[in-house]
Amino acid sequence: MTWDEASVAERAAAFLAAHDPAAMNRLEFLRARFDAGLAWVHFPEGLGGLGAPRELQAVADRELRGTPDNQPGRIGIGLGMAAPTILAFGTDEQKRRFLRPLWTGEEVWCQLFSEPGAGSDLATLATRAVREGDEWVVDGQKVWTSSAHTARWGLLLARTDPGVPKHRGLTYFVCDMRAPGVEVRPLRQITGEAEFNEVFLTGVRLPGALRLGETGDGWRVAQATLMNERVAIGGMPVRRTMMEVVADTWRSRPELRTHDLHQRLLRLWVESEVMRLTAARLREQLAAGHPGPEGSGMKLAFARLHQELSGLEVELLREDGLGYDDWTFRRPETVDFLGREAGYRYLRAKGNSIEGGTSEILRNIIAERVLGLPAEPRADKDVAWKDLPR
Amino acid sequence: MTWDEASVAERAAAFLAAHDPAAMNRLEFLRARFDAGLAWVHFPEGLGGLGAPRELQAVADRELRGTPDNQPGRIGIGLGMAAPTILAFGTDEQKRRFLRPLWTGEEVWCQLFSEPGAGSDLATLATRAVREGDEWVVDGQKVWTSSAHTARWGLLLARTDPGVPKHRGLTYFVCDMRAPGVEVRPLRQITGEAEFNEVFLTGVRLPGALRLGETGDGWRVAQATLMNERVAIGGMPVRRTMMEVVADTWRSRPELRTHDLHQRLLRLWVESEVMRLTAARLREQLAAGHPGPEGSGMKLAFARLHQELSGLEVELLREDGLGYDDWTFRRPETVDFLGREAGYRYLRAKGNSIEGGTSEILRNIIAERVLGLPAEPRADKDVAWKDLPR
Amino acid sequence: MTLLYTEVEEELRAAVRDLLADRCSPSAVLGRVESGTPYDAELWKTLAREIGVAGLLVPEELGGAGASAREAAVVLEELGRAVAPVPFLASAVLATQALLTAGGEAAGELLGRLAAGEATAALAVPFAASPYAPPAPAAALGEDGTVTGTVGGVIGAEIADVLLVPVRLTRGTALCAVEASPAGSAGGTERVAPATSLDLTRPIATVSFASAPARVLATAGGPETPWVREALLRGAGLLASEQLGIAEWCLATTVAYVRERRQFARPVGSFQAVKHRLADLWLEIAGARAAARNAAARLAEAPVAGPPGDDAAVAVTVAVAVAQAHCGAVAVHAAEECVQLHGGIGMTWEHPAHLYLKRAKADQIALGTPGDHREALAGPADLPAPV
Amino acid sequence: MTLLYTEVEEELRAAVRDLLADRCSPSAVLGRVESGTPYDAELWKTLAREIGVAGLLVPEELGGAGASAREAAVVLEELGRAVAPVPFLASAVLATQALLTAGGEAAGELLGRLAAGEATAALAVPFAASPYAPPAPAAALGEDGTVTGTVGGVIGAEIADVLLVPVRLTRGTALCAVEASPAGSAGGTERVAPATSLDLTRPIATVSFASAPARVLATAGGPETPWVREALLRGAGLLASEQLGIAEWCLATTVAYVRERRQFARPVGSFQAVKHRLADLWLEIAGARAAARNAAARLAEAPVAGPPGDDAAVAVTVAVAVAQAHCGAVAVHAAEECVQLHGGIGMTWEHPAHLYLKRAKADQIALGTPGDHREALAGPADLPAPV
Repeated sequence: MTWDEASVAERAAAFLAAHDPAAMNRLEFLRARFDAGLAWVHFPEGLGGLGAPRELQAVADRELRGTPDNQPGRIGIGLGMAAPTILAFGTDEQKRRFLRPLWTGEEVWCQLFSEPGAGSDLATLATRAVREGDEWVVDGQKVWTSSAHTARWGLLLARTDPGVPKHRGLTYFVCDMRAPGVEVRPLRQITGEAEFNEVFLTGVRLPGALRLGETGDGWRVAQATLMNERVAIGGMPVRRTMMEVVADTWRSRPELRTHDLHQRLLRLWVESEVMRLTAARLREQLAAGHPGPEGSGMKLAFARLHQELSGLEVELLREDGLGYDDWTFRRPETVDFLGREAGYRYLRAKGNSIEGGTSEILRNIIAERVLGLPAEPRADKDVAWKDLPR
Repeated sequence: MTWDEASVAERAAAFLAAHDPAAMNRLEFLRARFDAGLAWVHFPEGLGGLGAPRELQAVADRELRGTPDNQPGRIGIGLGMAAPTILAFGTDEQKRRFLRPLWTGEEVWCQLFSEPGAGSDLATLATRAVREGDEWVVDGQKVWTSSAHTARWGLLLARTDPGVPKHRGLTYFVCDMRAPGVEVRPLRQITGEAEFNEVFLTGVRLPGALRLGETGDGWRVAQATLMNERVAIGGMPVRRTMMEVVADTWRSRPELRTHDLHQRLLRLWVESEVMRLTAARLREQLAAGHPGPEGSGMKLAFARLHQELSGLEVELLREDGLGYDDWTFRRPETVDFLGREAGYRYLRAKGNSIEGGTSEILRNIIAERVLGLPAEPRADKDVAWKDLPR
Repeated sequence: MTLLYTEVEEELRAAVRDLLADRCSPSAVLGRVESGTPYDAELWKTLAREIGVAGLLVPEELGGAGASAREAAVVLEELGRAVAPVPFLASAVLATQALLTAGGEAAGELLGRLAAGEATAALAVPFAASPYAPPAPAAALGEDGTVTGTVGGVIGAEIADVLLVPVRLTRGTALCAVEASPAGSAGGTERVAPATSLDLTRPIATVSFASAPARVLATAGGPETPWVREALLRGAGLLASEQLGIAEWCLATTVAYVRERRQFARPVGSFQAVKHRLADLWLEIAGARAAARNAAARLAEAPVAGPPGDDAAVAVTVAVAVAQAHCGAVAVHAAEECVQLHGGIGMTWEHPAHLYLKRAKADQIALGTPGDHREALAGPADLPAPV
Repeated sequence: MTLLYTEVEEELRAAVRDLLADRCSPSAVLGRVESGTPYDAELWKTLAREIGVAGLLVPEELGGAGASAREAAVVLEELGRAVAPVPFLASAVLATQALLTAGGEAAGELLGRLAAGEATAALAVPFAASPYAPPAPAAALGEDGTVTGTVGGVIGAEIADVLLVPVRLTRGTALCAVEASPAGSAGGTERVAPATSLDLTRPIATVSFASAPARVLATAGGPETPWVREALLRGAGLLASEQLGIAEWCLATTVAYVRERRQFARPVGSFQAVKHRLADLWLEIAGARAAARNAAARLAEAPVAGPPGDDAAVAVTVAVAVAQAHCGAVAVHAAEECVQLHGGIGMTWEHPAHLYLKRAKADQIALGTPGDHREALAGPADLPAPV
């Protein structure tokens, strides 16, 4: 059938009539919602959706407002990256096995891509997966893995053929994070806390059924994951903007004001407003079915604005800016700029231009894919991975 | 003998006693000064100097203050670039022939290096010089040649062997600007005037005696010229700085002041002062015989500061900034920021980051030669010039 | 409200762009700049009458197109992209907005003439004036109903048939219309003296009146000149679209150049520092597009000025000020990068880059500097200055 | 006056650098930062007594080295380069300058103890205070000669044997010395409460006095505290050299990293955008070196404060303000580029980059922000603010 706003609303109303959240266990309610196709309406029937247009999800969410949710902040990697990748590349068996507990939050996912030696140049990664019968044996080290310590499954990119150029010798797996040989260590950051982990993989055996996509096709599968990552970062809901936080400090502390700071703050307010308008225009383009290239730039602008604003805030606070709220080693499940003080915002914002694609790589992408400027001469495209200089 | 301050002063006094400038023709006086070794005291005896340390030139200049000078602004290329190159690479015959009329200003020099297709990548230049008997026949086009229309001689870099990599097939000549086939056309700039020329060379025949340095050794000779060019640009005497000009505007027009402009002006004043101190420190290092790498950066800083200050000045002037003093096509002999209005300064300063090495090339030089960062992969080092992609 | 371009807007753009491609190439513009007639009257006639851009902001009942600031903005993008020497901003935006604010029969009749392309007008106010501090009238209305005074830095006056002059009254101010003498006629009571201008494609002039016969279009009781303020504010909002057009030309031209230009046996555009600078510029321009579209949309939503301080008026001021604070600087940055990344060729008179640099720099000063517009945001953004 | 380093200065630098290389590696500093003793008392003892840095600014007749701000600046460069957790700036610069300005016998005796490395002092004034607006004393001197009050944001207090406290009098102000209670002793009348600090290697503390016995070192008749102003101004001038040292470490460490780190089968440092950013940073640092040297040289030329407004005092203020306005921003920029160009590794706790980022950011606030120092130049540069 063809879904529209009315029919989705009707479906949601019928579901609610049959499932009273007040009378049900939270998880049972979520499973039922998934089975009713109201999890992500644009997914196929039987996999939590209705095969409806993506924008009708807002209708389902509106109708089900106030009912138990799946705590999206805690399972962002599953929702934002694992689900679309599994949907696009998974076998039917994989889709049936993974999508439901992913959406309900029963199973947390993490992403095992980056390595100490492979950051911006992800395709050069060295974690090996060697076939032994129907199993793959994985050895290597991954880093910057958020949620690894709570995750049931990991999206793993590993090298299965070192004898071909780097992009061609990769294969994509679902890694069982409970398998023997998986060791997760927290990675402490400059803020004092550890959002991320290092993951050591030593002789980890994965059954062949956990391969996602074809052997050697891992780079293409990973591209889908990464594209969804950047969409997810750009579209993250914010309670308040960094600009509002700093403006409030300015308003409440008249004794701290100087002309120097005032002029700089006005500039940043304009930048913040321009970024808001650029993002609004981008959303309009997306809604009209004409995704514009502005998306690649939003993360870049967002990182710079965050860094400048948080730097100004610390300076503006003077004596208070010399303090810090808490260096205690902690393992937060989500990042919240607003629940912490200025010093934390300043330090955490430094990561905005590194995580999920450095600002340098994003500028390359804009220059090459948007402006059509020629790529740099490359020495690593046609050389077998094992022969690359290191 | 070993020269010191006293003996140079004594020599100058003796010269003045024997040559009363009031009683002599200007040119005769200058020729006599050259012959007395008081032109550039660090040059060898017989070539306008005494073989004395370079810093003693200041003593000679002080003692001869008020006597006719050689109008250094008009013959800057001869003094700053041709003379040191001829001294270093010329034959005895060439030194005797060229240096005296160069210094007295009887013969003006120009520099024929840049071409429309060879700017930053000078070594890729295409002007050909082909040997015919004892002559060289030159064909090609040069650009950005100041003084070409008044010059007697040109410093010419031409390709004599297209079959070897680009740096190795060049030869350096003195070009007779009165030779048949030399055509000079003014090149008008965005300021309205034409400081520079295009020079078309068509079948120009140069005798073998005009080759400077060995055949094929042109790149090395040109490096000496260019090094002296940057020293000359950095060390140019200024009547007043751009900062002083803009500050005077600020002082005399209180009605134009805003906090935005004030904060920006204070920043530029600090930058200007920091640049002044950096240059002072550099001069101290040079005087102490430890030339520091700061020199490469001074031109970069100078260009940026000029551009920001002149841009601010036009904006500050508001209604007056919408005007321009004169678009008339003219052929100035020297550049004078201060004799013109704000709009001219703004436009002319745009050239500061292009002429004599672009800011991009200077940053490369600092990164590679000062910081020791690796060069980019190069495809043009070991390929014959004729086989390079164009 | 949408920040995208509508189909109608894209059609209008295509019509203007096609005409300009035919009749307003960079070399044609360059050929004209030092002539005695900096404005291209023929091109303007075609734009005004055939494409009908002169009456975009004029209501249908007065003979105009009844379009909005959104359409005018699209025209300005294209005119900026071509640094076209036509008085669209002067006549169809600034003068038209002043007349729309003045209202009344005489203004209405004049708007009809402008919309039909029968006449071109100029607002005799310095182009450098800020909407947040509109200048007091520099001319006075005599008891005999004639205007006397001198105004400098006016755009579009050389080609104007009608000069709109704000004047002092014994009490209050008025907006007057003075018909220009036929070109070449001697002894007129009004005089337009062209000034040597930084912007070669939109020069400024000094306009003098010596007992020039005038019609009074509107009066105001206080010292304010509401027609001027409104024209400057709305003009500033639309100028952002011209600045966007300038910046887009500069980026596109630079990208095309560095893709082709080779040094060190590589396209200059393959060097990472060049790529990163152009990527940053592209991002600034994406922001300029959003901000300029937003200003145009807000102006279109509130075609008539409300009382200052009401919500719509504040929304308009914020949108205009944000657009100008951003776009004014972006156009200059784009033009400066265009000159720099063209290397020596960008410094020559024969390459058109300098026309854009000069226009961008003049536009930065026009109708309030970026600093003025930022300052104007302190109130609405609730970011009070130090005391 | 020279902007270069003298031979004596280079020898002093070598001695300090060698010691720090031995005893103050980044990992050693990192190991200490969250401990209960953020300052390295043993290292400080060696520096103070064996190398003699504690008495550099103290005249020989008081038992010091009789050196000048130039030598102190060189020590600060090295301490900045190592983010060394020692109270040199707090005791040998700020407290020492306050005592030198106070003069008199008691201050002289104290200076002798400091110079000999027998005692360490701290000036109980917020580290964030600007020399152009020194804070009014937060403590008061009781009739019984004891001090009562609380001062926040003080550096070096945890390790200080003597606290120098500016106090209010019924009329005027005074500088008092309070001896700290032996570490671990209870019931003292003064209390040092460490605060959680952004800068892990030079934390701040809140110092409270409850009828603490004190010696009065000097008094002033008006509301000013000349010892504080002078200490802040001279401290700010010397802080520029610490900032230089921080920036130099960040640049050198980053250059070394990008030369080795490969991505896309090339050293990251061979990418042009990275090269250009580092070249720009290098140029900023060359300027920082000249400005910091100039401030040190001017301070050395005028070791005793002249009357405000005389030529030497103006020259000192300009040199200090220029150095701080420039170096404060350069150190932060260098540390931020260091983190960014290290990629993920620069964001980790185990890499020392963050120690420099935190020190640089705290230093930017300390002793006047860059904006404060620029503002202070408006007068001497004759660039008056808008009215």
